[in-house]
Amino acid sequence: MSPEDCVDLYRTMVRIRVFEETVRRYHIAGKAPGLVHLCTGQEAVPAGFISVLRPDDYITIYHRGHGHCIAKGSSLEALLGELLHRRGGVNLGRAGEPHLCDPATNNIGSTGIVGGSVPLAAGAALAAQLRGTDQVSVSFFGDGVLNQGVMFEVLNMAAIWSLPVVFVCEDNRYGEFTESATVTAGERYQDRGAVFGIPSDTLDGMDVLAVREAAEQAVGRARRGEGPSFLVFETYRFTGHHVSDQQEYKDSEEMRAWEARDPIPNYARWLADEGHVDDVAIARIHAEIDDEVEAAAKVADSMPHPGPEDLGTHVFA
Amino acid sequence: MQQTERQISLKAAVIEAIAEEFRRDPETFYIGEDVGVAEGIFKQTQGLHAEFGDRRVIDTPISEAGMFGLTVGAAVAGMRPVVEIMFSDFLTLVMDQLVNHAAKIHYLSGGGFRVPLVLRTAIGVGGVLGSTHSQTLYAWPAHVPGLKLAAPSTPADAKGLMTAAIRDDNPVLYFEDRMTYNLKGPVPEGEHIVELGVADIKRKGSDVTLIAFSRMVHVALEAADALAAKGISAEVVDPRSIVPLDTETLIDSVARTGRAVVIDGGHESYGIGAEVAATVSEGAFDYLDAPVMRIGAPHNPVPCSKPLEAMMVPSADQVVAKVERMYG
Amino acid sequence: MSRMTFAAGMVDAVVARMHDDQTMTLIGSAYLLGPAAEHPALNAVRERYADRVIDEPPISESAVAGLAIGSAMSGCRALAHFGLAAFAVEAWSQFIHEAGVAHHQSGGQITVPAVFVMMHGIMPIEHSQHSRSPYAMLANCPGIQIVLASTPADIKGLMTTALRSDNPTVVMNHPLLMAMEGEVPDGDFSIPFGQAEVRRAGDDVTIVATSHKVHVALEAAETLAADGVSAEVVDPRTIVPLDRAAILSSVRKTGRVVVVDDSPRTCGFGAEIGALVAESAFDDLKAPVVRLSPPDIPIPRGTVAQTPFRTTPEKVVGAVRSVLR
Amino acid sequence: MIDSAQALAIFESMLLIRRFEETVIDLWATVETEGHRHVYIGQEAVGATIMELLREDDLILTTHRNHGHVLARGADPGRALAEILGRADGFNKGRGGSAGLTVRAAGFLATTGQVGGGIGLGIGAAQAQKIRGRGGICVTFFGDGGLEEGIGFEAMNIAALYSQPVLLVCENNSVGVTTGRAQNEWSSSSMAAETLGDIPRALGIATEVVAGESVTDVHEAASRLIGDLREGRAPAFIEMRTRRWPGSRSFNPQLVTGVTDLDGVWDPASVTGEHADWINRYDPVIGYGRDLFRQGRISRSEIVAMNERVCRTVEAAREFALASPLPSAESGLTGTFA
Repeated sequence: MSPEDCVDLYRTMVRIRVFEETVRRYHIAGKAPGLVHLCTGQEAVPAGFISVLRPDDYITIYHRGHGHCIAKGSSLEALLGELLHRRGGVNLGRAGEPHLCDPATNNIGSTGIVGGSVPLAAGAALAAQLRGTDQVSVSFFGDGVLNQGVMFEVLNMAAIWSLPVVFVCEDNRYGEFTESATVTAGERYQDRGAVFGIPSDTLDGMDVLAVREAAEQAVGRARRGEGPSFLVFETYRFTGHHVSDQQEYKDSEEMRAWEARDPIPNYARWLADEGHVDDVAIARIHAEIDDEVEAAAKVADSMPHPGPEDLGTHVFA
Repeated sequence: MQQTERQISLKAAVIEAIAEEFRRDPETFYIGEDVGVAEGIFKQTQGLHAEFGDRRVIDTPISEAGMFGLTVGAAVAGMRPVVEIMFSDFLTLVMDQLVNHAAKIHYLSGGGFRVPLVLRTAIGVGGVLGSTHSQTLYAWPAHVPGLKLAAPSTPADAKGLMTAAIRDDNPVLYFEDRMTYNLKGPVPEGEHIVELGVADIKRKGSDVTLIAFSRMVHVALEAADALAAKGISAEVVDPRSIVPLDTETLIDSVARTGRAVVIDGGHESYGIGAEVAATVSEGAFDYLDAPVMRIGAPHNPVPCSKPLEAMMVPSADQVVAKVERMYG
Repeated sequence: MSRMTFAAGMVDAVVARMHDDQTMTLIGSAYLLGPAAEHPALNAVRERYADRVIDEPPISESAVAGLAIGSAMSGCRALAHFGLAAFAVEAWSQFIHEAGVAHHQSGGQITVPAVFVMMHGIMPIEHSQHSRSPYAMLANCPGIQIVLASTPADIKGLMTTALRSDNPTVVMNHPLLMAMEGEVPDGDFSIPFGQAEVRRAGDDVTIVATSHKVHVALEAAETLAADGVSAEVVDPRTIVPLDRAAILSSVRKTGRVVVVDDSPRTCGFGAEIGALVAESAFDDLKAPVVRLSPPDIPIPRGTVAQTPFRTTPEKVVGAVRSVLR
Repeated sequence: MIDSAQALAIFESMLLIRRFEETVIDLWATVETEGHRHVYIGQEAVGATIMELLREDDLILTTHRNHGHVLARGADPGRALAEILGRADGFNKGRGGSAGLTVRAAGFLATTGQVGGGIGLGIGAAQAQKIRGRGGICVTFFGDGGLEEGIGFEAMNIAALYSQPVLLVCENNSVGVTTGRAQNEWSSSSMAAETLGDIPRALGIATEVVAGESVTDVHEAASRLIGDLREGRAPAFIEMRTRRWPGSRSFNPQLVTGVTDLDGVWDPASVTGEHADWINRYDPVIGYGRDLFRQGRISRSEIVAMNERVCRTVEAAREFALASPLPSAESGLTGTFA
């Protein structure tokens, strides 16, 4: 990776974090109603993984998916507009967070159904395989999906047909308010992919370079026609399941330990150690991104709400 | 020039439509359980694997939810799959992907993504296949905005509707009553399209309108014959597609005749028959000489028993009796 | 009588049955009240019968349904709460192919005393994948009783009946009902299935309404009364079995019908009532039956965008005026 | 070693299943009847042995291939056959048929035509057994396709989490079948897992793979795992691998191996013809008969007498079933609700 690329990775993570803080602000102000799920703390996975993808590669995401949209290149205005339910939103302000998708970036999107988007990613991979393109499809999902039957069915099919798909489980230890370990049998989550002969691994999801390296291998395998991979990234959400969640079910010791692994300052230290940035550069990056997101927010907040004429369009193509 | 009309079976007509579209459009593929080398449990994919091969006629594990969801993903990526769910009973297994994903992706993406797929499935009672392989579950998806539904009654309609369904940019559910598979009739050669949402008057009449779907069209035609013998002229209307429903043709016919019976192979309660009866009762209110009647399957599971399952299929006798009651 | 919320009325019935029926399993108890409320008696049940309570099962809806149905088939009653009806669709096969057919197909040998609870309707601000009222789909398949309660007393009485029934029962509750308060009979209290309740008597028009829409209809009736229109509000309370006689007898009196509920229009609850009335009360009908239901469009997210999907008293008044014309 | 009384009971049960299934095939060829049926030929050792190890209060879930399970559990063959033929005196009043044959009194809760559906119900039955707390268990039988449905996976996860006393018996009768390519086989069914047992093992479930033709092997593994279940070490999974019987045809089995000739037990040389290899190596009835005969636990005359007894039972069942009327058309309209 060139120094510029290394710094870009940092920018992406910071952009995601600042964006999430902005969303939180608007939510608290009542402008982004509904349940809002932030990925603060988990930025390394979308930033690191998607940095190795091409624009024509497909992704599917889940309810904690703002970061993936940003990393895949969605317009911040349109993204925020959607979360503010505006007509200028990336989905005309009707999808809101649970259905965020972006056809312009081949982001098939999020779903309100646990595990619902996983087969869609495999389907896009099948399309790539049938067409003979070397596109890759990546499905991002949370640990709660591990217990959905459809996940299991799709892993089997991806293995049988050697589909160019990467399954990325973002294990943030909690499915909503329930500790995942209490509802997920077996010793290691990765075994659920390994039983089908799918190369499977568990990695540090707080280390953006480790994520990127694993992504390069898995995406490379898929692009070369060598079939699917199943990766579990251990990560942690610093926020609640949604913004209003008080997180009483979490242990404060545990929270402190994970906060010490915050991917952003740790990566900043690494960049400094490598000589790619100094304190001034870091400060400048933060200031630029603050301005960028603030400008996007102004545009988004000025967009009109959809009206009755927007209700019945696009039921059918 | 003398033209002999070619007669082929409904099953052959559906396969012909698929094969013709597959030749025309390389972005199409067929996916389902036992549809490849085995050519389907009813031989309803005969010849497709031989012509189009493993890559375009794909056998899946017995994993309906995953397999269907995967097909939705391929459609979102722009392909035009035909996905087979062996029996409409198994729609229960794909409900999430169908209702929460396939039906909504176009709308919720703000029109950016389309889901051009055909879900082909078998309905109907017969052959003693029991309660979980005999249902006619088309009222379920009809309830979900974003899905289109077709149900052919004749070989020609079967070909035309399938062609239209494959070319449609929306998820279209295509229901075939497996007891009509061997029904023969004239079918145009080459491109033949029956637009979704256009009903067909299968028999002209003036005294009563019989609105029937799929195989029930033939029950209605049989009843119309019997009624003719009694001096009652019955018009038989086949909506051909359930969504969109050609309400104009239905209401127009009932406004002319003043009487209507809806015949539906699914369960009567909360079914398609209820929808049509309510629509017609509202739309032709001022013209009705008698209440709109419904005939559907009774409210019990389909028994795995030859004599008992016969009770689950509306008969021409029942239709005649209902019509006679209107005059009684 | 005690004053309590709808949610508490339901939990009252569940708690009583958990004490009385030592073989009953309660699955998904965490969803019974919603996140905000507390119910000491429910907490006591959770602690005392820890072996029979699964607070939060894995996100595996079809297997959770199987768990409840299999237990019920074995003679141990089970109640499973799925959270939202939108999630329960993943268990549809288990509902209709196992629970719904078992008694009939086994020739009466097997019963399925299982209750499936879920929320239906537009979740506050939530979107289409979380906001569904799919009860008419289940009603189209034989073998499953369906409860749509509208008051705290009714949910207690109907839940008690469901938990004594030998048949599988789906109970769908609307989120806006959960905090609604009302008088609830103390002690053992049950309401038989298939008995509609006339919530308000009237002569000019029959409004058939279910669940939360009963209250919307009552509000509309109030407005109409001020204008001299006397509306009768009929609440079926269970749609399978359906009290056809009560609906028809009201229609015979008024000659006009508006159906108000949350299921989508096409093949919905309104279609069944419309067809029933059109066929069996034909001679008494003075105007076409009007169905007031959300449009056949996926429900978008956001309060503003959802406006057209919410059935308000004003819309009911408008529909009544259209049948009076 | 299995004690002699139990061994003979298992053998007689296997022979009963075999003669019964031969009769089913014959009836389809000779009497007007409709619908499909799946027979248990080649898998008798599994059902007969496991049922012998169960208690009266144990519960069972099974599939379309259920005849052997029902008979081995002691259900009346006459009423079972009547049900298979759709007659009024069948266990389910003729409504269930071959694929839906369910006998509650014998512990069967459901015989489901939904692939994998029984695995979901089985964890519920196990939950009921836990509540009752009397050491009862649930046995869920399913085919090798059963694991392809997601519900099987969801249910195994729950069973593992809550240590539910369920024995998952996967009857893999596809050994030796090249799925999708062999004649008369469906082309779909496929799993990427190297052995099916890898899947439950990934969930921490105790797993065994057993040669399903061998009563001894089935008995050894099943009795150990059932003992574990009753003591709370649960759940458990067994893959019973059996070699596909050559007469197996989807929906329409054919007696290509002929009516089983017990001479093969004491006179292996009498087994000839196209399918001699299957009979000699994989036919569980002949195989176990040979074991018992060699061990001196049963004599030739005792086998002949047992066979006559079994044939009389099946003949009586056949007469009973054929004498039973078809149900009246209206009878199917009742009983949707209890």
